[in-house]
Amino acid sequence: MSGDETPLLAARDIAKQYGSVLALRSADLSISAGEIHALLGANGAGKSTLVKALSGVIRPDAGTITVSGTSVRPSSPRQAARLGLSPVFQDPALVPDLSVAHNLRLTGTSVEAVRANLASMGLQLDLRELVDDVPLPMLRMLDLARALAQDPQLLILDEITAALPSDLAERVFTVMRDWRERGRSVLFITHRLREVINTCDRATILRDGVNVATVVPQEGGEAEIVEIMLGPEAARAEERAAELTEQEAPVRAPVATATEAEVVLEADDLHLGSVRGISFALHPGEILGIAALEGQGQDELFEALAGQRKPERGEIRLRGKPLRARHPFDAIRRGMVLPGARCDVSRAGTSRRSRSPAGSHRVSRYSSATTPLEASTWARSGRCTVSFASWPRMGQRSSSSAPS
Amino acid sequence: MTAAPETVERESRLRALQRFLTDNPVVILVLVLVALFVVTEVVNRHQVGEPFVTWNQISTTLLVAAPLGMIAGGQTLVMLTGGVDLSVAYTATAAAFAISWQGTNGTLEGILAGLLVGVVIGLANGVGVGVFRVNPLVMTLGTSSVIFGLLSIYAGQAFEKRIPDVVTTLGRERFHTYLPANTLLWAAVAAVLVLGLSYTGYGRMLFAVGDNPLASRLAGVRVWQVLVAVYVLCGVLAALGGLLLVGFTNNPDLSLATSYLLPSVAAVVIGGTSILGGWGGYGGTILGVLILTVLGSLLTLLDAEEWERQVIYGSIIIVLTAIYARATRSD
Amino acid sequence: MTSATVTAHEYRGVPAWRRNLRLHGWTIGVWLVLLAMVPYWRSLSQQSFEFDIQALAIDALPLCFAAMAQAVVVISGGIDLSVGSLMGLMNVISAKHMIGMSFREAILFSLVILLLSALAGGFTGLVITFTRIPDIVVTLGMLFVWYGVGLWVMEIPGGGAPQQFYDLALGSIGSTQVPGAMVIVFAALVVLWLPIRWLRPGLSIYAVGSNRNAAYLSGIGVARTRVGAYMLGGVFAGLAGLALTATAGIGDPNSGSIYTLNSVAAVVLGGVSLLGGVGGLIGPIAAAYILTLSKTILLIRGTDPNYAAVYQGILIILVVVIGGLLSRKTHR
Amino acid sequence: MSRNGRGRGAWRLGMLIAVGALAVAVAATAGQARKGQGGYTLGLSNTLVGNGWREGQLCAFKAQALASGKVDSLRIAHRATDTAGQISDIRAMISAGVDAIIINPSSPTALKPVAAQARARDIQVVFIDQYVSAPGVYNASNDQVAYGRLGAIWLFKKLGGKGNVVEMRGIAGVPADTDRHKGFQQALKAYPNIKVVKSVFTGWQFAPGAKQMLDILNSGTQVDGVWTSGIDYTVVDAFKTAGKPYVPVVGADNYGFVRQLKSRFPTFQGAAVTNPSSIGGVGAAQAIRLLDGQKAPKWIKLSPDVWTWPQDKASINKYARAGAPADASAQLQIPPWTTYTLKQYAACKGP
Repeated sequence: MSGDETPLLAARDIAKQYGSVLALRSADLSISAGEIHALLGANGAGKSTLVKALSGVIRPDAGTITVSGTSVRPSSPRQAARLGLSPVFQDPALVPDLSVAHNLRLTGTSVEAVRANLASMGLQLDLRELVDDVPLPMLRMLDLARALAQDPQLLILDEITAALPSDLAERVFTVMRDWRERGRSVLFITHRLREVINTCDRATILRDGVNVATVVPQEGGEAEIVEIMLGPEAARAEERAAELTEQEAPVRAPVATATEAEVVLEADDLHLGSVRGISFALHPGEILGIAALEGQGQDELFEALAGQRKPERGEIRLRGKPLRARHPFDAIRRGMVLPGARCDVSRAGTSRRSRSPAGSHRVSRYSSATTPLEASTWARSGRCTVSFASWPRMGQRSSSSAPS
Repeated sequence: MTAAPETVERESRLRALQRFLTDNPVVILVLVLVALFVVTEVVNRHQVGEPFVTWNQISTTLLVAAPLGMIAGGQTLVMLTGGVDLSVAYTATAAAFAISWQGTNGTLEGILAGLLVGVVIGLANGVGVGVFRVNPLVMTLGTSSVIFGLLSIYAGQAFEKRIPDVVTTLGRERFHTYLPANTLLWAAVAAVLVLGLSYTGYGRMLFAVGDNPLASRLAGVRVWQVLVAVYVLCGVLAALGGLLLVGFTNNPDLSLATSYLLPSVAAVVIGGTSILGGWGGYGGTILGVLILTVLGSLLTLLDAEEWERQVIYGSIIIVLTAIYARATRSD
Repeated sequence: MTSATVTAHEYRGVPAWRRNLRLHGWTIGVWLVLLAMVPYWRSLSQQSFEFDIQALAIDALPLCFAAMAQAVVVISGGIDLSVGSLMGLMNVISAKHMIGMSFREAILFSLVILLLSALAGGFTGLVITFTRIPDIVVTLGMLFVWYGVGLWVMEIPGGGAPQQFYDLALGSIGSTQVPGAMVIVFAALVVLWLPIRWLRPGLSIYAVGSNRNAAYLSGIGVARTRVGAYMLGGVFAGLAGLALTATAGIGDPNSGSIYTLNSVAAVVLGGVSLLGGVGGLIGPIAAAYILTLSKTILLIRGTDPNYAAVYQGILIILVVVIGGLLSRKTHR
Repeated sequence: MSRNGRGRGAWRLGMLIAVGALAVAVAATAGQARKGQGGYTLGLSNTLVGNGWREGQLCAFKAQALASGKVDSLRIAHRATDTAGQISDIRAMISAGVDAIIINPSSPTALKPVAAQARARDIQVVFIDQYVSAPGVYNASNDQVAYGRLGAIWLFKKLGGKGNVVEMRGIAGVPADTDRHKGFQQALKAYPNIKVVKSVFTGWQFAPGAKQMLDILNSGTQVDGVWTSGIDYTVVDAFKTAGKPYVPVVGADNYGFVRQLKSRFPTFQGAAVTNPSSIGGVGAAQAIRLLDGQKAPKWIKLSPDVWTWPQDKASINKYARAGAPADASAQLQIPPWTTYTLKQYAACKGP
């Protein structure tokens, strides 16, 4: 694959610092023509920062980028596109208040090409639709179709499969393989190692802002990649944890059945938005996991549990008594706390700021600030004495990376 | 499996200074205020040969600044929640009229009537913004239009007025030659606001709501109640401003407080409170009020033409905010 | 077409009528309200139709342009509190210099005015994008600055323009009863707005107002677009200033002040979301006519026109409340 | 590219609506019966609200209309607006079919075309407060140049022709302010030893005016006399607040100031130059007379009086009522024109 010829894209020593946080220390990346290259790393390893540097969203503090041997400095997504680098970001780069067709015109993309690309993926979409009305998985595919229509040398896919049901994800892989067959390249960022091993030719692994290895995924296998990603100690800890759960699992199961009569939280045929008839029961001492792809109704479910939204149908029962919360306050008073993790409902767009990067930046800060402990302390005392311990002090500003 | 973010070990001196200013934005404002005093002093010595910065002048500055300080206090609270109250001027005027009308029935009646007007208008604003989610700009624009209409219709009709003596004393008397009565009230209100914002749950909730209403709501904050309360408080503070103003002029007129609307916003903005909500405080606003007041004195002494006054006024809002924003931007 | 397992995401989409209602419903509604007001107005009036329609067109002319100026900026996600004082400034500059001019010179000078106001608007936009201070603060500052410059240009109301220049706004088109003032508004809409509305520059304005981040990632020059929106807003403010010169006949440094807040009211009533990205210019035009007409109707009826302020305030609040409730319902 | 249908659709829709609006409007044009001769309808257009003077003008207008017994209804546009807005108000009054319009003009020139439109429909037009010269219209106004001159002359004489004077003007650009300043300058020419140490615009607002006076006093500038354009009683109070001895102050006939003249004599001495807001009543009376077919002077020009205590005890005692608002004009009657009672004036109710 790699050979000695000039790589299609080579990034050397890319560094980027946000305020006092060093997001990328020194990252190298080399992608040859005609390969599917994976970019791997734990959360915070710097994958997204590197992608943003390649696609011109941010300017790195240091480092060089060359495309087919020529040194380039992409300073905007638009310029990156001209260099043949087309990214598909985690958040679709589609403007919600415009129709799909207008979004295409905005980026100067050929409507026919996009329609053809969608059709080749077996998808149909009325292009007069407002982006706001189109469901998220469809928007991802549309974004992909648009990137393809620009006929890029390098297609950059940032966690595109995270929100896609498996059949759509399959189509994405087909597209990636087709693209490779045409002699073009794909840079693929994902958390799912299975996908990497099945699809990718090589993988570059980042850890703490430095690239630690470039591997051929088929040769190493998952365990090796995890070890490189996390560092040997963390990987071992992870392994131990996995073993522990496996050992304990059979012990715990009978406990749950034994106390079946005592149900703490019960959802009965909940209907709300895309939630259609969800039921479950939660017993004391139990941890219930809810697994779903992005945008499959878990947001609505959590909002209903937190008292943020009322279910259209069905009932939530807390210790047998129905929870008719009209406000999170009511839920908290009854001892149910949603620790603000899902407050960045970016598509809901309730306020201008929740749409802007600056807003989401701050949202994430607060998510960690409102711990369940604090909230429940507050709920118990029933008075407004909650201490937002890590609210920023007065006058302290967050760095805002919003384009002005 | 989170990798710990790397912190930078060494900071340049400039960055350290910036960090200091970020944590203490008030320092910049104090410097500006001192600079203004110095310039005015120099100008006055040059023009008249007399010092400007005297105890008497400082006392007068406080006396003149107090009504704006009150009105800007309410504005600060509202802006901390990410709103803006464009009805403060007419709220103050309406309160002044209420005081002078009910003042004929008695001192207490007069003052209570004035504060009640503030509460009612604030309640209307708060319900609109908090419950019906009307954009604060539009909501308060609407209420101020309503108040102004009603005042124009009814202000001309009532002829008998009496300003209670307590109000005029508060409005313009000074104790021990140098201590204006209204400044005492202002200081009390300022103490409550500054301490309340930093040390009470409600104060912190204000910041939370301004910063992220949705997250606050999920944390169990009843955002609408916070908003209603904040607009009511703003209404009451505006009414207090109206009280001081009518005490100062001894007569309510329809344009009593109109010249305080934009300065109240400007003072808060200059004081470093973000118009987007979530950070700032009343301490900065107090300095903003004083800066605007001293600037006004300077321009009067300089015999500035009206157009120069306007241009300088506008530029200072932009320049100060820009300096402030630059100094406190952490990257 | 591989239609094996696709059924789950064969997305049906929103019916076209609902989409159109959402996009154009408000605009149509505002125009219907305006239409409904006309018969009532005519039943009260003692004057001929030509006189009344002329009067309405002339009276609403400055506000129409002010509303358009505000609308462009609001759509781009900003707000311009300096619209009024900028139009006041353009009003005094034009009146000061046009008074001795021939008609031809006056028209040429109008182009200079539009250029100036575009530069002024662009300057505001540059300050906003360069300093990253919120729009409302910068335009609050510019409100004072433009007003001050206006006072410097002309301290005392005065000046004027050639009679034919007035006639542009005050007259009718040929022998028809179509008022020139109304034609000018729609001509400006057609010439200045519609050509860019559906092309990249216009779409960029919507995109930047709708979601600045998505717009940036789509490869739009966000700063450039915002400055452009303020420039276009400036052009409309310049037109509004010229409209003041033509309808009032003089330059007056204080004249613009009432238009800032009224332009915000017209924009809100005209269906432009203050969050940006939603609405157009046709709705605010209707709203400007409605606001003007409602004042006239009250006056003709003999009601204290200060009730107009009361009604206008309540109306704006109600419209926003109802609009908010409606959009919340249709949104999910 | 076939996807711009939405845009074209919207535009087509807009045109359709516009054309429809015109069509309906044309259809709705009903007959225009000129109204009968039962009684008169008077209109008042005023563009500055919020100060006691303009409110007094409105009350005098209403009271005179009521007192005349010949007026059926009023159309009052008493709102804050600009010249274009005033023209629009006047056009609305024309549409409303009024018989006469009394106008406090915001511009001496800009209202001429609309006045001509009214005259062409046989509507009487009376300009009050500020003089407008146009064919077929009538005027009733205070002589603002004389206002500035007379007050200044009193002040300069009082100072013995020598000293430092502060000039406190109104709103930059408003004709009345310009005229008064002109008068002030005329008086100044005759007194070369009078030095104007400060000239400020108060915006005709009492609180900012007082603040400016405080600043000037605190600056240590020697002030021997103050001429104000009607922002008077708060300026006098500013001396008290600043703890400085009073100097002669020229003000207007505002209740607050007139009461000070009386109650603070002799420590404080000043002069009130009359600028009666009852001019609104004069305008109404003049219009009614014209509608009755009688003759009326083309220009009722009121020369200001200068009131000082105790020389003009009679006038001052007549008007210096205790409960009246401090910023309202005290001279309520302008004989022979105004015929209302004080009670009618205070009620501020029209027919």
